[in-house]
Amino acid sequence: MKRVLTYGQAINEALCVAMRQDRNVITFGLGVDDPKRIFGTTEGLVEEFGPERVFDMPTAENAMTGVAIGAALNGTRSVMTHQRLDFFLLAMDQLVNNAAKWSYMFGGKSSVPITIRLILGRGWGQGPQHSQNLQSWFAHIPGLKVVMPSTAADAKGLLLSAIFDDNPVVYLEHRWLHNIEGEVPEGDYRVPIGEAQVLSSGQDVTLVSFSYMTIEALHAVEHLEKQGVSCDLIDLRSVNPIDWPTVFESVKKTGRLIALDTASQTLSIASEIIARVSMELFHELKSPPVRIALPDYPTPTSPALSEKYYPRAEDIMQAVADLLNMTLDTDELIQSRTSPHDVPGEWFKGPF
Amino acid sequence: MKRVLTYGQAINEALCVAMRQDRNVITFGLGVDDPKRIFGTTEGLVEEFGPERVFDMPTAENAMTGVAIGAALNGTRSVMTHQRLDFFLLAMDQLVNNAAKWSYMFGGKSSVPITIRLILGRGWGQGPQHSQNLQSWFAHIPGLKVVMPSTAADAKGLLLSAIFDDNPVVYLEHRWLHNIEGEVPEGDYRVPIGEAQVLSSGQDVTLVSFSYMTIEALHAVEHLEKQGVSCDLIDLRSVNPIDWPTVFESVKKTGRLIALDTASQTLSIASEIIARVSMELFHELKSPPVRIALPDYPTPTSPALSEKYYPRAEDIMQAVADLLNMTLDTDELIQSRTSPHDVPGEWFKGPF
Amino acid sequence: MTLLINNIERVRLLHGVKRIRCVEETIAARYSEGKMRCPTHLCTGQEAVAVGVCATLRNTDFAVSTHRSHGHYLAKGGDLSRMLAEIYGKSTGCSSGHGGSMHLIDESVGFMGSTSIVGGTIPVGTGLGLSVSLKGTDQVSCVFLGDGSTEEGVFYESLNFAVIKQLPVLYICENNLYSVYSPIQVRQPANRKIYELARSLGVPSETGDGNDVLDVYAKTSRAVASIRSGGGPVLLEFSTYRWREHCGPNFDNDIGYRSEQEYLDWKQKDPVEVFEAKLCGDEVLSKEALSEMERSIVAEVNDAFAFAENSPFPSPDQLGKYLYKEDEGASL
Amino acid sequence: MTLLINNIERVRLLHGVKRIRCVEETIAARYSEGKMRCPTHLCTGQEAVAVGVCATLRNTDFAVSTHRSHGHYLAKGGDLSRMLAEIYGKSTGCSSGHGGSMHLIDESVGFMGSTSIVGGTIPVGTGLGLSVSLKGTDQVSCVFLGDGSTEEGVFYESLNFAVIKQLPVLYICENNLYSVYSPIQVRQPANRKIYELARSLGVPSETGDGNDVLDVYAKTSRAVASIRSGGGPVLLEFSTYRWREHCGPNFDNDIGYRSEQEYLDWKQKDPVEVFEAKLCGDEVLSKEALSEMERSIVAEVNDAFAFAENSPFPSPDQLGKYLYKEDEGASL
Ligand SMILES: Cc1ncc(C[n+]2csc(CCOP(=O)(O)OP(=O)(O)O)c2C)c(N)n1
Ligand SMILES: Cc1ncc(C[n+]2csc(CCOP(=O)(O)OP(=O)(O)O)c2C)c(N)n1
Ligand SMILES: [Mg+2]
Ligand SMILES: [Mg+2]
Repeated sequence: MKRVLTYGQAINEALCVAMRQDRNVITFGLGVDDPKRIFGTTEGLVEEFGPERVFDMPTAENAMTGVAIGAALNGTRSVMTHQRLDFFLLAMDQLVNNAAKWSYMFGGKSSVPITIRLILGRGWGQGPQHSQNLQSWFAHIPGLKVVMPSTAADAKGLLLSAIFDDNPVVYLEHRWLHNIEGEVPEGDYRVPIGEAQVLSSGQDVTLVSFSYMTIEALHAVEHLEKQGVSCDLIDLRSVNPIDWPTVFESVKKTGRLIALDTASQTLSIASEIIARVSMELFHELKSPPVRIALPDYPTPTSPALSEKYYPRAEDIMQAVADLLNMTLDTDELIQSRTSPHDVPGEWFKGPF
Repeated sequence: MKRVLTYGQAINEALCVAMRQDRNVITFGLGVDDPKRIFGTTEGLVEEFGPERVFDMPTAENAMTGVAIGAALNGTRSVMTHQRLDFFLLAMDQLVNNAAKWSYMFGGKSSVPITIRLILGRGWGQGPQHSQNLQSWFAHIPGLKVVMPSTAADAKGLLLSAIFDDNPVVYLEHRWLHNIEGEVPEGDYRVPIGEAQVLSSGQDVTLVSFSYMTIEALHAVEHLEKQGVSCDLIDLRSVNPIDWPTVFESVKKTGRLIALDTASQTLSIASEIIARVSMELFHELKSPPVRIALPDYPTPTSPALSEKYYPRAEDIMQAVADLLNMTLDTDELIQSRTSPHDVPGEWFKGPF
Repeated sequence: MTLLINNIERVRLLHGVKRIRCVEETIAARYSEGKMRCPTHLCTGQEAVAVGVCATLRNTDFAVSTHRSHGHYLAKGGDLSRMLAEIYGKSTGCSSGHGGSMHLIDESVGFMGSTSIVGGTIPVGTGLGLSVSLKGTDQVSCVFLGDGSTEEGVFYESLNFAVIKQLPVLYICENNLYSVYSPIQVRQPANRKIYELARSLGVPSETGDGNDVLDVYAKTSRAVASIRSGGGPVLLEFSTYRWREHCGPNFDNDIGYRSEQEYLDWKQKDPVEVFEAKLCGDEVLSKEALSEMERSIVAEVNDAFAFAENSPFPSPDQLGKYLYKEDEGASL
Repeated sequence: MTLLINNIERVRLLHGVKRIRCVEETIAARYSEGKMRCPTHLCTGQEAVAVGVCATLRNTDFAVSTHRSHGHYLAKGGDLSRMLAEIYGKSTGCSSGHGGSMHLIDESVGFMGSTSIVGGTIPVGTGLGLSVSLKGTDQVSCVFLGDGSTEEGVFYESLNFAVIKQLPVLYICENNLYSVYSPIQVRQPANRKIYELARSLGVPSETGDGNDVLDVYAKTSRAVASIRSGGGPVLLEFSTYRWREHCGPNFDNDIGYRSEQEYLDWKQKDPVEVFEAKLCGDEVLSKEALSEMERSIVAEVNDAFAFAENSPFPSPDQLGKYLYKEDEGASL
């Protein structure tokens, strides 16, 4: 029987499963035990596992990251949560200088099993300091694993894998995904870090995507199919390590690549996808690879500006059309939308 | 008449010229007025400009970056110095959330003219926490300008441009460049931010480089020329913005690209060079683009390990040979070296 | 407390707190229309700190603030219409629509910017103080901050630097007992007093009643005088209370992180009503003058909302503007 | 000061400081051979803090340290040969050559790691304390830190958290008056006392003579007893002095950041010689026993150097090892 959960509920379930299974798992962060429970994702945890294992913290991102690292050295597996990635910029020292390098710089004598949940903001005027997507920073750092689930099942499966991984994992969850629904396996369900998933199979173009862009890509793929164009849609799920075999295999088949990203385009994960494919599969490419990502600006706040800032499904369709040198109709897709561009759905009523 | 200075002296001269010209220019950082004077680069400044404008600071990288930002809002142009980039990871919040976005998020009402000098460590066992090259982090952030001079003249010209730029500029100086010498123009000499320089012209391959890798590339080019291979060597000088016209023009001519970087390869500036060239000049490329950068590991400390970690001129020659499908002799180049691999020259006696 | 202030000034202070109250409450009333599409942190209940502090400052003094900055911006003299236009995302907004409620600026009155990263402007205000001290003027740089931000290391780093350099910085800590839904007890030790902590860092400090605009005014006046005469940084901690939810227009005393009773107790100390009653009782202000004041505030606020609503949205190509300031630089 | 310590233990303390001194001075003597190719921060002059503190700790207690960690590592029981091999970049090094002098580890004796970013291990040691408290053991987590690191916000953030959670953390601040070449006066206000600051954060604290191993031992014993019995974190500030240059093997009193006289004054308080003279004077230790102690230390140190020098370098393919720990995880 299908069991459908939201992405947020799937995260909650993963935390619950991990904490039941291993007393060493704890979770902390601003608001994990407050009435809103991090958009519901930490619901019920403090009640079941107590305030020693589930606790709020001072606004002190750098030290608290170091605390998680230190606790990890004695076997405590922390899941630390931040309501926006932007706040975590304060903790780059502990993450990059310590967590990422600990195993390597001590010759493998110890390691740092921590999971950092960072929520990527978007919409409702989150603006320049509440909507950064810095996955390529993390993925550039040797020693960090970085996952960006798009589906409810992966949200659960990757969080469990992250928690029980013996290394630091940055878990990036997009605010616009918390309410999407999907079938989620029960129990200790894990999705291996570093394995992509092919969400749709086709012949014409390879779309490489992750996180919220996968939702836009799924819309695009659906409408492309109606117009006779079939795509491989690869949902990376992990952006470090990247599942190159799956990417390469698809590009070998289609000869055409569009790389999607939720971040500013320059030096994005999409750049790396294009660079690696161009280096390794140059002769298999039938046409120049394409990148669809955000322009190189901070996020503007006004809805009148953010509308043009974020590429959406129709932009993906258009890129496919350009690649294939054909005309495609995007009107139906655009008209199928029911909510304003700056919210993920009607349920989203601001201000968060 | 030629006037030859070291790169370090050129930095010193730029600071001196700027501070004489504009009372609003100040410089601070750990050690700017100590006996070592930041490897000599701040020599004489406190004596000439006084302790109000040239001062040491507490070990508090994040606040001091915010202090520079605030001072900038009232017209003070700070040049802040850190002896290693790694220390500056503590200040990502102020740099990225504030400095980079200030002009944009306030609709151009004000801006933040600050210059952040970060020294990139290498050699003598600097190891994992004293030799990071995170230029691609900075270049990924809209609103930051990022320069990486390779020559003494550019060290001066870019520092002056950075100081008088009305926006935040990250100025990355490689420790192995401080003692290289070159002709340096006198006075208020400026090199425009965002303009590359072609250091050698050729037909066979385009080498895109910056910072210390340009020195290795120059060695390679010299030895390649002796063996009949001619290269365009483009020294980017600025990695944000990048001088795409110069890069594109060269690749159109040679059809072959090798991008060099001083950082871990994944998501490096070299990746972005390859991605952009592959997207824009796909049909002009005669062979797959090539990337020469560091492997995706932290820097190991032991000289036995760092020797293999850093690519050098012979690796560039070998890549050129592979691209051109020919055999080249690297022995002469290797044998011409007089100092151990983990120091830039005999003058470098550790421990810094 | 010495009486430092005449009746005209007291009426002006009342006008200040009533005006901010009216703005915030009008935003709250209209927010659900869905036209103010950005995170908005109202300062209802905390107006007296903004007004009392800014009344001691000059136009040429600087101020920076946080996510909860409407009151500070307005009290410092920031343009109301342009603030509302900013919240509505309009091109006439003080930040041209790029910033929203959390990024207000009006340099013409020394309001140098508010940002949304907790603690983010503490060093920025400190740096403004450094620049003032280098230029040798007698300006003061005022940093508004919340109790939560004193947990960030940057608070401590900034104060340390301000002390070393004896900078003209006035740190105003509004302790409203909460950081989002987290009570101060889970974030700071029970016996912590923020103003005492500041002292131990070397920053002279005092604490005061943040709901009493006269107390705020008196203590800040003394602090500003000391700073202006070269006495170095001062921190003032004012206890106060946020009435509405952390972010957004509603009340949320029912959701469980604080009690309705606590809220009602604080409401008794309403910085607007108590002061108004006092001025009326003391016959500093007549019923008529009060009505006239209220009428004019409502009219101003309505006009400002009309301006904001009627202003155009930025055109899409504004997206690509303002990333960099065009260089002017020193002449070559 | 109560006499908490018998003569055998005092001799052991003397052995501890003399051994560290011998190691550091031998490194200094041999550094110019160019075989120890990594930044190396010697603790000559500061040995008493390491030894006095660690003598109060158990093997199962944790310690973390800074760039200047040789003394802490050795006093905590870390393997000397593997430390030297690490400095020589050998595969037998405690960090397999990946770390060097600034990255020492010996988990078998609770030395959990030293790192080279100022302040970097303060929260890490705090987190070890959190884990101890969650597991309910009576271990203590000891954080060695320098005066410079108390300027980093993370120091303050960490102490705040340790107080809130009453963690079993012992913060040991070695105040040697300098951060690189910067005297403390340019970094902290003149009247700052680090141990007083800690108190104002809620961390009980004391100050002591860091050149007197008995004073260090006595004060730390009390602190450790309090921590072990659930009393929460303690900070001890010990005044001491680094004899040699900040980084490297030489003396640098001539370059201008401090005076030869200051150095000579501190040398009078040599933590090794003064204590040795005392024990000999008190006839706790005979001339012969002292000679025997010295002989055995020199022999041990020479052996360790021989081990380090004779050990193989890591093979180049070790470059690609240890980036990740192979997952063991909880069983599925
Ligand atoms: C660095 C950082 N961490 C967390 C947040 C989320 N956040 C937004 S406002 C806020 C509350 C801060 O409390 P306080 O400083 O007391 O201000 P108040 O909201 O009470 O006015 C928090 C934690 C943030 N914006 N920045
Ligand atoms: C974050 C950071 N900033 C600057 C440095 C450069 N640095 C290396 S050691 C040191 C001195 C620190 O002084 P202190 O903590 O007193 O330790 P000491 O060297 O006196 O033992 C500094 C500033 C660093 N390693 N990390
Ligand atoms: Mg608060
Ligand atoms: Mg020191």
